[in-house]
Amino acid sequence: MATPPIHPTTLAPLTHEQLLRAYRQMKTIREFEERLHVEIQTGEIPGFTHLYSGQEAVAVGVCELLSDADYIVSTHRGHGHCIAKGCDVVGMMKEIYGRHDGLCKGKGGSMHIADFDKGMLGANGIVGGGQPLAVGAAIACRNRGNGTVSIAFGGDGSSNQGTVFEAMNLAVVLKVPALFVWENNGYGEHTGADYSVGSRDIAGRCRGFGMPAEVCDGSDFFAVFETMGRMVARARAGEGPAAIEARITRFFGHFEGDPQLYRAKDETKRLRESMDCLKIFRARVTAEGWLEAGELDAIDSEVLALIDRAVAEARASSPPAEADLYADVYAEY
Amino acid sequence: MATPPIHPTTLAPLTHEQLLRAYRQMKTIREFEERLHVEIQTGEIPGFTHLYSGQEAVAVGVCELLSDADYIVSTHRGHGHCIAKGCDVVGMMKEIYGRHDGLCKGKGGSMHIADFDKGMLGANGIVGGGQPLAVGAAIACRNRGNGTVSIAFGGDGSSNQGTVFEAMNLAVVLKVPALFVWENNGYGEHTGADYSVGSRDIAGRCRGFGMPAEVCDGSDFFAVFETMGRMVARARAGEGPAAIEARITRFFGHFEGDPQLYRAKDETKRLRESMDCLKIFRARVTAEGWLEAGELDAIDSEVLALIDRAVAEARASSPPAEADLYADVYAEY
Amino acid sequence: MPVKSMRDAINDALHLEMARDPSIIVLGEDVSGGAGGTSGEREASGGIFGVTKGLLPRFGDHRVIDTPITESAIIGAAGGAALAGLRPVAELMFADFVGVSLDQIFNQLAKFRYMFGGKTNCPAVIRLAMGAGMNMGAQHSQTMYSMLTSVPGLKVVIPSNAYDAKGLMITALRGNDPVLFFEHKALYPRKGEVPDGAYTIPFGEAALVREGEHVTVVALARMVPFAEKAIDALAKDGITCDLIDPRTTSPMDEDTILESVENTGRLVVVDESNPRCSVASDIAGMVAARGFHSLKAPVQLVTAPHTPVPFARELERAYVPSPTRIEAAIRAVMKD
Amino acid sequence: MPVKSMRDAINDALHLEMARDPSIIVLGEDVSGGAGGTSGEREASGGIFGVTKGLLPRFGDHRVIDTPITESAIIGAAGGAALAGLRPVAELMFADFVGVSLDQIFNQLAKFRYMFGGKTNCPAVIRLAMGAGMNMGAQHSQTMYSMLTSVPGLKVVIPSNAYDAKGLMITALRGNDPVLFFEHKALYPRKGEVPDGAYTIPFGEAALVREGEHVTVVALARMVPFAEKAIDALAKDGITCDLIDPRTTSPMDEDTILESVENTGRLVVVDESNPRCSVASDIAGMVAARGFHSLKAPVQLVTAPHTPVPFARELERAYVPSPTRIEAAIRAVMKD
Ligand SMILES: Cc1ncc(C[n+]2csc(CCOP(=O)(O)OP(=O)(O)O)c2C)c(N)n1
Ligand SMILES: Cc1ncc(C[n+]2csc(CCOP(=O)(O)OP(=O)(O)O)c2C)c(N)n1
Ligand SMILES: [Mg+2]
Ligand SMILES: [Mg+2]
Repeated sequence: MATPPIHPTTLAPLTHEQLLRAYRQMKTIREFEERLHVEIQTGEIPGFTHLYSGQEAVAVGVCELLSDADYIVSTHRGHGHCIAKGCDVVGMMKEIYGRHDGLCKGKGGSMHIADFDKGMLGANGIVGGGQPLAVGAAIACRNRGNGTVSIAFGGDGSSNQGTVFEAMNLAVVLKVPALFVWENNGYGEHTGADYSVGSRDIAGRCRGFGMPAEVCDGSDFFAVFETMGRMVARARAGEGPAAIEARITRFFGHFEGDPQLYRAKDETKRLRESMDCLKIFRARVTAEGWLEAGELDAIDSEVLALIDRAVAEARASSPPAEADLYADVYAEY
Repeated sequence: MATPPIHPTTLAPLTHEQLLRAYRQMKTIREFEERLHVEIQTGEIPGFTHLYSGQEAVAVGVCELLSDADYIVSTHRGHGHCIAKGCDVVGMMKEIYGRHDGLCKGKGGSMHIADFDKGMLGANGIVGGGQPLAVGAAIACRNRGNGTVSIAFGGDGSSNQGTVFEAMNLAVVLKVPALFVWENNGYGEHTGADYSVGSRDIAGRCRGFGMPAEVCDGSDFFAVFETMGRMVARARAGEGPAAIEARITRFFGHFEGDPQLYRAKDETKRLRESMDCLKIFRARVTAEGWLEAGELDAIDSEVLALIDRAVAEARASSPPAEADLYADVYAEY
Repeated sequence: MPVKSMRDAINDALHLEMARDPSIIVLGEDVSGGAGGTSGEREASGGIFGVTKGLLPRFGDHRVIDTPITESAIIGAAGGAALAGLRPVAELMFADFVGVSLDQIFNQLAKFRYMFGGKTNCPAVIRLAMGAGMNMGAQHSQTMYSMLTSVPGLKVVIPSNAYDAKGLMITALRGNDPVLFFEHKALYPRKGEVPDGAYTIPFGEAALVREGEHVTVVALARMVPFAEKAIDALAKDGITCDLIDPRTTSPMDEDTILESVENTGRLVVVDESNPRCSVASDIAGMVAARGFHSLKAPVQLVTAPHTPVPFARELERAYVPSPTRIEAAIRAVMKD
Repeated sequence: MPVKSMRDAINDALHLEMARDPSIIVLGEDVSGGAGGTSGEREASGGIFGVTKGLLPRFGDHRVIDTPITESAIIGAAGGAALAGLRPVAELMFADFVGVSLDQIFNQLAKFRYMFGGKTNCPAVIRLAMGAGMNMGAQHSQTMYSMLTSVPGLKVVIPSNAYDAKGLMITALRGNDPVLFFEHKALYPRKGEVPDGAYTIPFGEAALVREGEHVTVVALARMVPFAEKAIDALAKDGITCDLIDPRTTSPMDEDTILESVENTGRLVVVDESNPRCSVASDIAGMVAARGFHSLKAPVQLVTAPHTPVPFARELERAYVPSPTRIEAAIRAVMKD
């Protein structure tokens, strides 16, 4: 608080506190996912799960620009977005375990986490399902006239879905503050983005829809924060939708259990060395003297303790009651 | 036949016979539609009808480049495409009247005319319904390796539909000979294209999908023929999809009965003067000395006689038998 | 009481509620009409069926939103706006267009509340113009409500007259669940007595349109006036019927149907839909399960055939269940 | 006879027929997998469920076509290819994704033949993996076949075992109509005897899986083995059942059901779908109309509840009709 703002980006001053929080958020996502990867082996976690490891700087770089009054809409790979937007980590873990006290009472699971108090309008099991929703939330933002924005996260694969194109066009037509964040991790399931995106240029295709779009390095928190910051600022000022394409990678398979035959044998190993946003962030902030290694180490331990607690509480919790099957289909019926 | 080819375009030599046919086709479409506009007042024609008057040079400019082995897929405003692709005019008129001997036995109507022998895969009542179909037909073309192509006609309004964007992307990904013809007549129903197309640039948006796209004057047969000719040639050579945006106008309302309040009072009157493809064609071919006015006049009379006959036969024909209601739901059931 | 068409009755409901509740927005293709283009009128249509007429001039273009042709985005935007606290009314124009937006309807809006553990409502109303009778062909004449009735999380409203349409629309606009509001195109111009002020009609309460002794007839939308015709024709032969209009198929007022069948022992269901997995078979199945002991005769189902809607006038006329066919079914069920 | 999983049986059918008929193509997301990307294997998956394994290496990428995530275009391309003379097999992956492609399915492919006056066929097969049981949540666990059964022009196939799946798939591939082929995810690994060569099973012919005296049980897909369990458990109490697996719901073999009900007088329908406008209510309604005089007791419907599919294991287990619930329904129908 008392520390003067540091200016790592051309755009927005980041306070010492913000830097610490950004790191904490990224680290929390990473440990949440790495731990899930282990816990899933136990067979205790139902369903199928898509992990966000490797992409943390995107979720956090974007969400550090937002307040609870701003909206995000997420995807099947949503844990990172949820954490970055402020969802309770223990509640999320319980949800993923299918517990009665999970964020969605165990009825949603990994692919359907939402937290409306945090402006987190929901992960989505349908590829391209979220983008139109984000435009609707952006209409609400515009109509309120309070400078809030609505963000749609999406993958390279989803960027080919018709619903997504419609959402982009509608956002431009209505000039609402909807922002499209493309996390290009190179694959949609097993198919390369260089195959599925005909133009091989997601940002360029967005520009074709009449909105500004920029590419950035998704493993660099500062690059995401700065690029997205420009787009958010325009949108808050009423200048309409925009997009960023963050080039990034995922450290795990498409879903847990994916043998990843479509990848070179050592690909993820190499990428964990060269594209780890945590390492990149730590190197930058310590080299610049913005943060001390000890501060980061302390966060590391706190995060590990938090994840331990989340898993322990989730495992100890109980499933929903059978009667809950019938609850909450309607507000009233 | 014996006349040497005339070279009105930089691309393809047009024979005397071709010029005559192009005029005949455009004139046939025009008279078909103008006559429908009159006949619809009698109340004898069921349903609702979208007329193509004013856009003839697009359908004919495109279809003169095609053979029966090439495919087209059409829209709700399909009469022009049908005639240009060689559908029987009397059969069409009977279909529009809902007669048993109509092209589709009276079961399709104005919005659902198809003729598979002519490579006409169907008009479509769903905006954006046709473009994915055209990509499928283009897969068949590619797999046959015989240089055939598949064309999707669509309006400015339809160019905003998700199915259409998906079709364009898929065509690029598969590099199949699918060609997208955008007839930008300024309106989708009552909404201006300058409103509904966020980028205000349909061709540019196509380029964003990774295909070449050019704009041309849709009221000039030669401009359409030449622009589309380049695109068709590439596609036949295996170079993949492309698009043209033909700037054009419709002389009537969206459907018959549309009061057109969204248009300036004298708009269509002015456009009939400045953008009439028949006048423009006649002026050019007579000025250049390619055709004589008398040849064109003769076609005019023949066409009028044909349309007279089509209406007379349609009026005289009988409806389908009631048992026909149950026929042709399945090939076998 | 003022006499209004069903079109105007729904328009009334929208005007009244939009004035009352600033969170209501309307969006869809040409809901006002005339956006962009050259130099015509800004409100050129007020909806292709005229149902949203006058809303744009009164409430402005932040609340009355013309869209491109983009049904998935229209419904999706309605869903997102609902999650963000608005009350959107999305016009899908023809019910036949659900296909280009179904995911948003059934996987998104319908499921939000449940998937998210009851932590949100999704108060969106989707308006759909349905039904055959205007020779609009296979892709502009379907009913579609059977498909949507099957989806948990959706409410499905199918008014048969102007009075009900207004009251049901106001209920929809004040409720907290996604509602699919089906408007039969042939009923738009049909007039009835409709008060000027606001009133609500609860969902899940059927209307008893006729009372009788011998047969229970259940009918929806345009089939209600058709059934009335048939029933009136039978009166001269001393055959009297209960005519039940469920008005909403989700929730469905099963009890009113079961009570009537208890009295009559005979059931005819009239449904303009195709027969398979239809509301007609749904009601028949429900009675076979819950009202079997009341039944004295086989249930008679009067539906469209298992064919697309044909274009030609004569074929479409044969396609749509007619008063004559309804009358025949009632006579048949009396014979068993 | 060789023993194969249902997954392999369907794979068999595709291999055999693609070798026989060069007009068959396969398209969908990751039907081979591995297109583009860095440096992994070109056939990385053979379909997310492994059903299209081995087709790419054998038939090449003009016939085995990986697509982007673009379901409307996948189904549309299948339709267009069919009109242009090919026989496409489109994989939609999860049946729950019909929402993003429904227009192409029900307004296009289903209606071509009819709208165009019988002048074309549309021989396209759409494969959909359906069903609950893996805790995949509300958007990856639905059955969806009730909606599609309602659509004239579509054939709907729902195999319950490996042998039927192969024979029905070959029939689909040799037919001339659009077919929706529903594969229950929980049945993929289930094994049964399956000959290596080609054979066909006609559509519209139910299988009589068990023969008995007291009750007619109709069940589909995974509900067939569940019903077998229930029926076997009842045998010790001397209760025996006909177990009918319709195998296709469009066409539906009504006669086999009606004949059985004539003998037993009692009907239980088991359907994993939500109850409203379901295949369960469709069959119940059909029997209430055509087999009423055979019925001695109310029809019992065993379905999922009118709720989305919940995530938590315990809730999903309560959601899916179980052998225990089926047994209870059979006992209940015997009491009436
Ligand atoms: C409509 C739809 N189609 C297909 C799928 C199956 N699916 C789930 S995730 C996925 C890949 C998404 O790729 P991308 O958008 O790049 O996101 P990533 O998984 O890389 O985060 C696919 C095909 C789906 N869930 N929904
Ligand atoms: C999916 C769908 N949405 C809406 C409609 C209603 N509709 C029919 S034509 C049309 C306008 C189409 O505009 P455009 O593509 O420009 O073609 P034009 O009518 O100008 O030829 C609309 C909205 C439809 N038929 N299908
Ligand atoms: Mg990806
Ligand atoms: Mg237009």
